[in-house]
Amino acid sequence: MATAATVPEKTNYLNADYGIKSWLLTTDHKRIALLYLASITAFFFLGGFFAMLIRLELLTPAGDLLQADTYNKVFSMHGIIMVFFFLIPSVPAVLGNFLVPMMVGAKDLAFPRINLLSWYIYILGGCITLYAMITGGVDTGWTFYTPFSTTFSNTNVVLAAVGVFINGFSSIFTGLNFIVTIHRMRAPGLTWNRLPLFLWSNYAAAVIMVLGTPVVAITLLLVAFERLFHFGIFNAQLGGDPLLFQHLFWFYSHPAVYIMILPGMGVISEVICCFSRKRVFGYDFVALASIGIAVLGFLVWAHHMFVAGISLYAALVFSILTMFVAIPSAIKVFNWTATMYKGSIRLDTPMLYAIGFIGLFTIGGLTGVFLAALGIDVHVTDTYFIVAHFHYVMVGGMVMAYMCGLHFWWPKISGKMYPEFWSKISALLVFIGFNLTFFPQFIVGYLGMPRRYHAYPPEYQVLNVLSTAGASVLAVGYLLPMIYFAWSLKYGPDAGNNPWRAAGLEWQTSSPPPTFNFDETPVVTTEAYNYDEIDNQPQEAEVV
Amino acid sequence: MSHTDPRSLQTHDTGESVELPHSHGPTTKMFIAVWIALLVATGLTVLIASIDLGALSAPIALTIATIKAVLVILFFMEIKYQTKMTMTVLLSAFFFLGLLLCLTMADYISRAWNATF
Amino acid sequence: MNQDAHKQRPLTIHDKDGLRPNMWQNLPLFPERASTIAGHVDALFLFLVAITIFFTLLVAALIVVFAIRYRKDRQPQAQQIHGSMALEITWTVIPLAITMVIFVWGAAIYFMESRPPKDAMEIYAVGKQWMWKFQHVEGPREINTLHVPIDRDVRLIMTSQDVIHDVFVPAFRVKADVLPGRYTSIWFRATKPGRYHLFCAEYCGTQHSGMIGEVVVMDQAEYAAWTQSGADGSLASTGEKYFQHYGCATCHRADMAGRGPNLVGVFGKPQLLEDGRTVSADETYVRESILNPGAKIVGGYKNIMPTFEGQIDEDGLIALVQYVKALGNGTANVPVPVANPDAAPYPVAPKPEPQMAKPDNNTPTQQTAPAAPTKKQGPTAPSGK
Amino acid sequence: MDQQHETATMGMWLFLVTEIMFFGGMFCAYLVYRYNYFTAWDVGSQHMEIKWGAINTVVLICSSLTMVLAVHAAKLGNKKMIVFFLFLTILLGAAFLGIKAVEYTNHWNAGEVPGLNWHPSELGNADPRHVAIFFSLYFCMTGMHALHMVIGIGLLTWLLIRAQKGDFTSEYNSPVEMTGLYWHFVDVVWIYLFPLLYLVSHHHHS
Repeated sequence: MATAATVPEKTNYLNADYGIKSWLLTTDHKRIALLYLASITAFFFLGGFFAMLIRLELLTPAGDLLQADTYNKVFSMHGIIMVFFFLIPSVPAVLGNFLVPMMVGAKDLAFPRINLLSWYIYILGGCITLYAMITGGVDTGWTFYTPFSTTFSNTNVVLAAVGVFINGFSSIFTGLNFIVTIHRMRAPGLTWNRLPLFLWSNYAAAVIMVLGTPVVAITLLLVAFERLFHFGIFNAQLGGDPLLFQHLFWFYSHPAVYIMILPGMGVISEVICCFSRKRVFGYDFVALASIGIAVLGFLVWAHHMFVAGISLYAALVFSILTMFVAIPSAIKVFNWTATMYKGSIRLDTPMLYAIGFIGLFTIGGLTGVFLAALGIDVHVTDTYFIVAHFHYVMVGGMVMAYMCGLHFWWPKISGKMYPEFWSKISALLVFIGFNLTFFPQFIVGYLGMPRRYHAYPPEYQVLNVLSTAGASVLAVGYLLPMIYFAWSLKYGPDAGNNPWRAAGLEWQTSSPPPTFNFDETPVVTTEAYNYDEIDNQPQEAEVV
Repeated sequence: MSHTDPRSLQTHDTGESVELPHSHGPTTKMFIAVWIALLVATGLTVLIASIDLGALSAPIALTIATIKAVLVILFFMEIKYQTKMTMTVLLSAFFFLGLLLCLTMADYISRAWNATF
Repeated sequence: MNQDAHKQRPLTIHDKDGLRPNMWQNLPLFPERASTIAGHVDALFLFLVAITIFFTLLVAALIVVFAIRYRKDRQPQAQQIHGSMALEITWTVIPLAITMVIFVWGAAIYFMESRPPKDAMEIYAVGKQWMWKFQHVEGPREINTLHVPIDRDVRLIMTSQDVIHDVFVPAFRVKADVLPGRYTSIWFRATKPGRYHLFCAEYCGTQHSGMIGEVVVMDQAEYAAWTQSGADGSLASTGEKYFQHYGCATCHRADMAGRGPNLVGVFGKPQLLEDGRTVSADETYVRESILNPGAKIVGGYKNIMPTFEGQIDEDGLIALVQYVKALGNGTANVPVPVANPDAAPYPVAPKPEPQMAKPDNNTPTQQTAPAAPTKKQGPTAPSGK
Repeated sequence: MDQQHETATMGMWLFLVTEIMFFGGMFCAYLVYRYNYFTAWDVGSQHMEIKWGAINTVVLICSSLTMVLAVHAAKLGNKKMIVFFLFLTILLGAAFLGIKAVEYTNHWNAGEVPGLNWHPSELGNADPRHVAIFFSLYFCMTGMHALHMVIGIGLLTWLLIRAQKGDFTSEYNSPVEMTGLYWHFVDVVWIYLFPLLYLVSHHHHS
């Protein structure tokens, strides 16, 4: 497909080998990233299908499309699939897997075989969860709260919990691989303070994966044991404390939010710098903010439990700690904004997504402060206000960042360009559709509509209809990239090695990269985002 | 460092690559000594358990357990002979485990205080 | 009017006229404010909304301005800036200061919400899949509807028979989880007569969204009349019957001669335990002492009381708790021991008795509850009638 | 050799970090309930047979010694000694599991298995439900530990086969060393489980 006939077609990771086996047994981090991309996309659209069912059901207040039980299963499966099988692995397992070794200038991750194993574990966990879904579903919500999950639910709780438990190891292995790779395999000259911010944020997320995931793993296992053997660990009827489950669950599941958002923040840092042609404003602060978020993230979990019956004093402690975690996020937002100041800004698709991210994340983050404020949390927790807030952070933040990253690195991944016009349309649709979907939920939440309601009082209907309308726009916005990415694989123009003239080691190799990434080990001599130097060089990169 | 394999290239300026102190590595004699110490500690803790020490019995048992764990980690797991990084990794685990225990207990201990104040 | 299941849900305060609800009929954008706490919550909420709008607009405006002003056409070459310590400190310290203000403000409201005034009237609530049972101290019981007087502090003492539920009254801005195995509470002071939504806000299974009801705020005189008519004896008197029935009076005698502590004047006072600890004799303590007598033994007594775990349901426990409470403030009859305590050395677990009369529908206001469950689990006390 | 080795070591230690947190969840539950239901914990631990616990502790400590000697032998490339010490370690590991099985059987016969066979005797002042939590946690914690032992024995067997084939030399012995780290970790977990489950307030008995 090489357009320049003078350049012989280079062997790259995509054409180095053919056949199913060459993919299923690969240890190449780039191929594993693509395996993840395919499976995660499948889960994303499955979770999205459930989301559409939820929105359709809520078009009318009466609860007439699905039965109550079915609806409960639908939102539970939506949550379980989106959280554990899409959001948590998305940026790390796809973009991180593809980019971390290249960004550090290595041939592969530290443990390539464990990397492949992590994908198989992900698939195994996914299959078990899908099996649980097909054979009756699960209706506990993604939070598996006891004693409902241990004693009262009549659905496949054990299977679903085991699926999530197994999937956890995939996350652990990815995190472990990233930490070791970033510590030990950096190219000569790539010191910590020259590290691209994408690596910093993935490193921070990896720390959370390694430290947090095992706790939720054992917690879900205890739930499964309790259900199977009628042990009394979390069941109040047997003298247990349901709040202990919540403590253990949120010890992981709150930091898990940062597993989702931190790598996304890394993507945004890369893209903002590239399309502003500038060094990042306040590198040290942005990098340390990632670590700060990761550590502080472990100190705030009980803000999910302010009305759950924890002590007054514990609530105070967790409230103030939660306030602190707002600070590093604020630092990031301000530094990104400042990076654009006096830049030379181009609004290509990745930049549109990045800007969208900053806006939506700002709203998502600030509404998080509402929930940290004890007096307000009492009113809005467990309502649609919460639903709106975390969708602003996860969909408005994380998914925007994921789309941003896909558009930014697609030329590197595939070697092809996607149609700019359609990608801009899709970015716009996602932004508009997202706000239309989730902004009304803030209002309906403050009005008092509880989450996980199959039927609701009629005066909430208008806002719910708006939300459903937005969701359909959002769906189109997410389907479009599927089409044009697939199209670009065959018909897209060759992207060249560095279409954005971006900094970073990953852009110094060919597109798609060769199997071992670099023909010779790169040596780093400057700090990250040296756009002044790049822009002052002759533009050889434009030649394909 | 004469490696040509870029995968094993280590940055020089990170200060993480510490020369292994091969000169005074662990010896069989030391392993036996640690083993004896562990057995003695086990005997001790069983012995102490039969004495009524009231509130002190749990802390003492846990202190002995910690001494045993440290012995195993330092000598059998050879963390004494590893890079500082390994120690940092291990200590971070205990730090975050401590956070889990302390912050969870903060809730349980202070529940009784709700009524007061 | 159509009597479909979903239409039976309580009407909102807006559709008293009984019209079929229309999607466009009312589009509230801000919830009714009907308690003393609501104003405080709304004030902080609006302050936070203002902050959110300010910072979102600030960031958005900066991005738009930069994107236009420094677009590639106008600014072909970026001007490199590494950072600014002054700016970093500014946008660290200012958000920190703002969040600390929010923390203190929010905590102050939370303290207000968590601490019921001392003389608040008490109503018991029991959640079960999927209904709310309310028990007024004066006697009336109701399902999915809660009548409360206006301008009085009301404290709900709540527990669950099965999973975690959550009482949520948006118009009052109060919410608390209702847990199995212990009591939690919320309090409010209604300021506006009317009918308000009562939601279960913690996901509790199939009919979670059907576990809703309404709070009816009445004039105080009206409320007093309501509690009198149709009531069959106070909760404490029901509790007294339980007390006699289960043979509690055998040991818990008022004359200090029983095997168990005298319960007169105990409630609300600190109790010195056998192991030296002191606990406050609150609802949770009384409940625990019935179900798990060995947990906290009062100093000077032996652990001889059998457990009543699995024998008394939450409604019965509430009645007993209220009776002990009434013994505490001297508003109940002191327990009368059986004639010959030695003849009944230990209270024995009673056999199930005929059903206690269900809360009937001849209370002054209309019941909006779904059909009450027909089968009552477990042994029950003799009918109060 | 050292670069690769250090990378593997770091990876293994990170994995052990996840293991610490994994068991940490159960230790957290233990702590909370011990605080809440002190009497039940007292009573529960008196139903443990300190004899078996102590013997198992000794067995595990011995297996740690043989493991470390196997690693040592691997570093020296002494095939015969590797095989010998690995074999000994497996044997000790199996002995541990055997004793654990005896204990489990005793608990079963005494009706001390919550949910499945629960009619314990001599609970004193304690609420039987709370003692049931103690036993639930006991079985979860020791069960998870035993599962780790089983996995460890599996790994050791695999090492044994490879050692027999002469796979390990003074240059290449990372698998032995990494499995050793894992084995010692499992030992450390037991070192804590023993006092927490068996020894707490055992003085009442003696």
